[in-house]
Amino acid sequence: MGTEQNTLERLGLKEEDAVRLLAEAKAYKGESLWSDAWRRLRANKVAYGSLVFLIIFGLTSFFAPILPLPSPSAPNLPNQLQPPHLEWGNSDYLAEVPLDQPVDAAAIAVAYWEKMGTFDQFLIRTRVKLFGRWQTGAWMGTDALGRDVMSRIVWGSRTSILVALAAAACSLLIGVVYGAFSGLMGGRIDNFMMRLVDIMYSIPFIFVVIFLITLIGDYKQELEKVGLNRETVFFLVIGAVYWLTMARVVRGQVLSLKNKEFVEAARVVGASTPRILFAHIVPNVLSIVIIYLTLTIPAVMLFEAFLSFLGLGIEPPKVSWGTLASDGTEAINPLRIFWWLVVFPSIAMASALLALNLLGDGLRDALDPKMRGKD
Amino acid sequence: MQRSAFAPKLRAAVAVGLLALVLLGAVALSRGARLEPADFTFNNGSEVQTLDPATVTGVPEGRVIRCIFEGLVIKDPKDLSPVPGMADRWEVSADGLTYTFHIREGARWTNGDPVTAGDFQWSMLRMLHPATGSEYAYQLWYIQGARAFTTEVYPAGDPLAGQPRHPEESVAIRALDDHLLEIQLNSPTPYFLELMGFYPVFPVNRRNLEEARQKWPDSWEIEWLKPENIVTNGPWKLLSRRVNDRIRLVKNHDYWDADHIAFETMDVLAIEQASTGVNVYLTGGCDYVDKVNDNVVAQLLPREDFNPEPYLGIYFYRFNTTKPPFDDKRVRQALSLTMPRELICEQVTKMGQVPAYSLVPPMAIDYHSPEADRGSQTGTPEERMAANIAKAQKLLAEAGYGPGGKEFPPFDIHYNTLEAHKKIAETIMDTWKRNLNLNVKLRNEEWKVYLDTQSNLRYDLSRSAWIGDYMDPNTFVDLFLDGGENNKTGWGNAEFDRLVKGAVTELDPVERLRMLERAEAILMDELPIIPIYFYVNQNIVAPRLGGFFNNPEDEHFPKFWYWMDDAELAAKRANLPKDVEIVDPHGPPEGLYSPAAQRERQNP
Amino acid sequence: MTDTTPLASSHSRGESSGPPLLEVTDLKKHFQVQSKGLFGGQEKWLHAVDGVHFELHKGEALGLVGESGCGKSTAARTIVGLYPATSGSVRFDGRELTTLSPSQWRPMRRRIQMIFQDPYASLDPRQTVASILGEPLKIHGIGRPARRKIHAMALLEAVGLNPRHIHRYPHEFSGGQRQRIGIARALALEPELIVCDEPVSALDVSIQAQVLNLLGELKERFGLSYLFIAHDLAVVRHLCTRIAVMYLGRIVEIADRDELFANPTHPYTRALLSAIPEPDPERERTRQRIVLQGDVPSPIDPPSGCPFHPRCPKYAATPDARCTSLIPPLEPASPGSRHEFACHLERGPA
Amino acid sequence: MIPFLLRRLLWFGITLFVVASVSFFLMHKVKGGPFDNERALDPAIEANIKARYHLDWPLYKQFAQYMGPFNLDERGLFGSGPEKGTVQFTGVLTGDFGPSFRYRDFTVNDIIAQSLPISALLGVVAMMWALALGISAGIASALRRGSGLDLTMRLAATAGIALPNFVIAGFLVILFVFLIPLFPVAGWGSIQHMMLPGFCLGLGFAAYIARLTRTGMLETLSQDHIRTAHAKGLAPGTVIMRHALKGGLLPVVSYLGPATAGVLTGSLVIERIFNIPGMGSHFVNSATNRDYTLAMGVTILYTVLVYSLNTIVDLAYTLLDPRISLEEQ
Repeated sequence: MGTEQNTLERLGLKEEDAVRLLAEAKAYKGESLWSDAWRRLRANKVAYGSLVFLIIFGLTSFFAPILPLPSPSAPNLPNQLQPPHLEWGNSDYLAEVPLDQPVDAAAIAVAYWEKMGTFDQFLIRTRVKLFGRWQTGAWMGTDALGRDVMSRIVWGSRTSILVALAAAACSLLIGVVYGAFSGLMGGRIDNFMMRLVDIMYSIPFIFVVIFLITLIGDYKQELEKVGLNRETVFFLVIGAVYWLTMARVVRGQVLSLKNKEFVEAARVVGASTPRILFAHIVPNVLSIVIIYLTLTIPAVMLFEAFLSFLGLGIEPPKVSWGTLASDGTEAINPLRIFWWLVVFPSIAMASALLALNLLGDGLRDALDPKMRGKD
Repeated sequence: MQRSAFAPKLRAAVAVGLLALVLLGAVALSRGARLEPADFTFNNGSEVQTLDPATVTGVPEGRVIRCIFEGLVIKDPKDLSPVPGMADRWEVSADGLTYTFHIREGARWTNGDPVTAGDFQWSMLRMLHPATGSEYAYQLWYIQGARAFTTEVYPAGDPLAGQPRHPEESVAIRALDDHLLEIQLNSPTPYFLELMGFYPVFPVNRRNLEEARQKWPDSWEIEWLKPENIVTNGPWKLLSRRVNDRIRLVKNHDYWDADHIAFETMDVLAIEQASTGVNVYLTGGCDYVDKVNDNVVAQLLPREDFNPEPYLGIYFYRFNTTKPPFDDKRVRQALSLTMPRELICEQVTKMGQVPAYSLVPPMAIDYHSPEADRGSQTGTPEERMAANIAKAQKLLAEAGYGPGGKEFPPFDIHYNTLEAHKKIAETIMDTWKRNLNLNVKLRNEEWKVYLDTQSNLRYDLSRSAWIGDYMDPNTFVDLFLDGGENNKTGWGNAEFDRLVKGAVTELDPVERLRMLERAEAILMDELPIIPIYFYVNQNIVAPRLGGFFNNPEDEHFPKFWYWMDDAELAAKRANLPKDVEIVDPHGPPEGLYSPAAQRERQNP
Repeated sequence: MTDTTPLASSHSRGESSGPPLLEVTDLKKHFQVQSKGLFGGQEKWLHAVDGVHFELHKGEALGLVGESGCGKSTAARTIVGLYPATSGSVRFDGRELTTLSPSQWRPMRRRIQMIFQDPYASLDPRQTVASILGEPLKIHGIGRPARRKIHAMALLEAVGLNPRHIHRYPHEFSGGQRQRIGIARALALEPELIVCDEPVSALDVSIQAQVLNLLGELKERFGLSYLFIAHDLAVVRHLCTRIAVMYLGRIVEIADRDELFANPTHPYTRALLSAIPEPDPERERTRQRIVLQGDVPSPIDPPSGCPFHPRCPKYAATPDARCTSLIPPLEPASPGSRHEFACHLERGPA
Repeated sequence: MIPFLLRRLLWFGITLFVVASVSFFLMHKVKGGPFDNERALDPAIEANIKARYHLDWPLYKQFAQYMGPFNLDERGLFGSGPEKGTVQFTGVLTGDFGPSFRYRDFTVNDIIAQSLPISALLGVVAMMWALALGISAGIASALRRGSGLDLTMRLAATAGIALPNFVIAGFLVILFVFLIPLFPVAGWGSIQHMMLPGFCLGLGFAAYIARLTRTGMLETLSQDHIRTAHAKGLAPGTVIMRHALKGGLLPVVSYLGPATAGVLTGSLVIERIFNIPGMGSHFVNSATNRDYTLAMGVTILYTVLVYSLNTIVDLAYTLLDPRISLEEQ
């Protein structure tokens, strides 16, 4: 087959022409699907705005301990059920921590009700250095135990984001691969795999959850040795429930894709099955996967709320948006509406999920070359 | 090709299918719908487990069973004293061991059979019989031979293997003739008459069950309870029933006291969600609700229809006394001292619950509960708390914990998942964390798992509650007998056991109560539990409802209920304090009285 | 570029001597359409390709013609290994292909390539032209990654497209342009044989000629051999040196192009030929169309004997017992002849 | 199609059996039993009750008794009365799910017969509503991509997904029951009773469907055969209804299978808030009550529904997308 030079000549293109043309081509269009997608995403103001919003949100949640917020978990009974009002707070939270001493882990554990990781402790110390005892007031009101709703929303986002990430990861890793493999294999294997999904669909998840949670309770020490705690397992269980639909959806797409001639064409040029899967099938199912993910994440958050409601979810002092929302529903009653207990968590949840959806739509469009020029 | 021919067919099929579904729905609608509104509707809080008196346990079941069945005695709605029911009179022997009931002449079952002493004998034996599987069978174990009959007729757990060791005659329940029932007890039991008014011992109709068994050999145990089959003897009859929806009752005009029953029809709802129940009440959908959601308490308290009052129930925490640190009495005392009872009652539960320092709630009898150490009684709440903390720290130091001693091991507060329990646990945890620097965590579990954990002592500190069955300290104190199935703390004390068991056979009623007081004093010193508060009822009752009274067992008797007319309502309202908020009274302005009351009002 | 005939005729017969490049022997491909049911139902098989043999020599362009559903596309896909063969053999340059494992196939991919029918479906909508053309190079490790783009541009140039469009996506091209991209992809590995599966049937007539010309030109330039599938004799007439006619999974007649057009022997071939419009209006007016009766029978239950007999005008005129009982073998018209056909009646009485 | 359905039927049997046995053993392995209560039972009484319901048997034997039409109780068929008392039923294979442990006056069959039509009716209402609203919103939003209409629809859809239906239900109750008294606050029996819960139940699904339709439509609208159809000069309406919608609905269709099963079997939260005597509460309550027979009954019912609806979906798939053959299903 000769050298590359020869090949080019045989094809009728001179080396120097080629280099020049390539430069021209580059000026003319983006490089690959991905760089192109990124460029298009940035051009989509709504989607890009959503991305920025989500990043800010994520950072806020990650760096929550550094913010001058009241403790999200310790009750402050004299303050209970205050409606939102603007005050420049200077309440006595962290009062137990003498400011002239370094803030030690034990003091933090008392104030925040849980042992913090080293990093979070560092953030809290930084916070004390930055803000001293100053902290925000009840800008979003307080709950039945007098805890600050705003602080609970910010801290709750930590749990909710984790749940969302875990479920999204499970959905993606298990669901997409399983569905794609099943659809690609076809025949008996596909049939078997899909029937397995049918079975798992029908097994009552609530028993599975109760079973696992009690099992964890019984083997708490052993599990903690291998680094598993109730939260981790809880997230895994949620993920395990949510990959099934993803698998079905992806398989459906793959079935309609795999008989397309471009897949056969890839085979004819010698592409292996994994290559076909990852280079051709996956990019083509990506848009539906992204949309489905943006639908799964809110569902997962609500599922978490539901499990917490049954006593199978996270435990105090941990908070999540789901538990905040379900606490809030009890607050809607015709005699007196503690609206702030519902409205603020709902706004937080809805805005984050709206941003997620808009970003998802933007990503979908960005990944679809046909959308080029239609923005 | 084939497909294009097929698609329209499919579309047509889908359309037809949908249409069919809608029609089906319309049929379902027309079937279940359109009951005339009942004279009175109340929310029962949950679906009843069963209407078979012998196997029920719960309060909701009791409310319905009291409507359709009637026992030997019934209770006065105000003071709960026994008043004649199916028995119009009774005698108690001087030694308090033999009870003779005279069954009312003219009492009839809804199938026309007369109610006889034999019915009571048969029904009680049925309840005691191991094969019935009655959870409340032990309520009749005060009767001679009853305990052995339930537990030893056959080897336990295998009702049909082997020969009966104890024949039915060995149980001292005897129908002397159709109207005379004699019951002999093991020991004098002051509350035995009250027990006879307890709904699980109400009679069922033998012919009802036996005919069902003939007719449906497979499923008779369910069939006999169906509205179309069940035979009852109470003030109302069962008309219809839908799971999780409602039970419709109609007045039994053959009931011996039908003349005193006001409501012709009554609906029993099964709304579980407290907020929904309150909403239904507020929109006039029902006239009495037995529980409210926390968030509306502050708004409900000033209203004339919400009057929570204490009753025979206690909310407490159990210690697992089998392992450190709670095997040490001083640690338990320290935690009890610093339990923020007042804070919980005033700021968390907020319905007028009474802080509890003893196990037995205040009762309308000559019993005075010894109390656990209340700690300091002087100064502001903050000062009292500070004093108690200092004392608790001293106790902990004596037990070897705290500065200079061992580190207090981390422990969990264990509770079943419910918002109210969580709030209380969070408050307690916060107090101990801040003031005693204890490493407390919360651990909530789903109800059945929670029960299992508690029974198997796999907890450190666990939320509990107990509602008395009858007005006697015994129903509380005997929980903590060493090894008792309801002890669940691992605690045991020989002297305590001796006192409680001795009280059972003690003939002198006054001495008996003193013995129980001494037993409770031991309990309150040893503190295998921390009492937190005594319950209050949460009834919201339509202002126009007459014959409804708050009482210490929170038991209510529809038999005595009626609608007041405007005049009576106005008279009642005139006695209310000034600041009470007047609300929609429900019910008809002209009232609804029983025929007897009606006559009385016309010819005073 | 306008005159296409020299391309086809430039190959002398001499080239067809020597070992064939592709040798297909008794190739069968059956699809199961109904497995044995739960309750003992019948297994059913679709006989898409039911005993095909032919040879293809280097430099030749063999046209495989037949109505849609006759199994020609299946044959093509079986030859390139997209479907496993049910039985029979496919030998390429002396190497058996039907038994190759996927990894053994990979090196063969460089020598056999394929062009697909539908230019819309055969290009991945989410890949740029650069990735589409780069993919075969990448898989076979040809060239350094950095230079693959240049290689791809050269390929675009070779098929008559603007190399500057390398970063465009397929939907930005017209149908004919897309088919050129498909051709460029097949060329990328510089194969010896290209299987063309009706490469122009989805295109407008005006574009068809351009693409056919391109194919002819490339054949010359790179010394390619073609197995060219078409449902229409007119399309293969200009490009192919040799033509095989397929009916219901079998080849019924195979001959060099000129021979076939001059002397169609099989009644089916004649019917097909009669359907080609004549460019000369005079001859077009006198052209006799042989209209076949009925539809193509189902390949699930092919007729017994000669599969063509239910529609055969010759059989209708002179029924023969052999036609309904024996499958006619594909045999040379005369010993040593390169014209073979499968018909009892044309071969004369038994 | 017939062999496809037959094969599905065989798998159906296998699925049911696997689901039934896994669920059975799982739920018996979960801690706590149907008769555990705050008030612990006297051990002798507990033993009597367990014997009555065969809970003292080894699990495999309980399973066989539960499933089979055969009776393993050597105490004789069909326990009867105080003399011979064990609870009997003839086994799932005969269509008898046995007596409920929690609602002891009903068989599981009774309970399902009472509550399924209610949930199904509510579900049908919710689903029709969800489909009508979801698909039209999806189409509108796809056709006017980027417009104010699109953004509004997307906002509404997101709110529908993101806000828990208990929050929405709470607001609706305040609004339409207390402020503007249009509907009853809870209960079941008339058309008015269905409106609010139907709305709440349908909203989430409508939002899902709208998003899936929008995405699917955008996908197909940009495909070539749609462009061709446009180029052929077909009326835009025809193009949308005939061509784009068909392809655009594919993801919706595959979502509809499990969604319909979900909607037909009710929703715990909605049923609680509006006190509707439907199936939804049984799914969770039977588990928390350890009502083994009812839990098995609703599980099996759910399996049947999911399975048959998925089969219908797969059939619908081949009708909407001819490239997918039933063989591959």
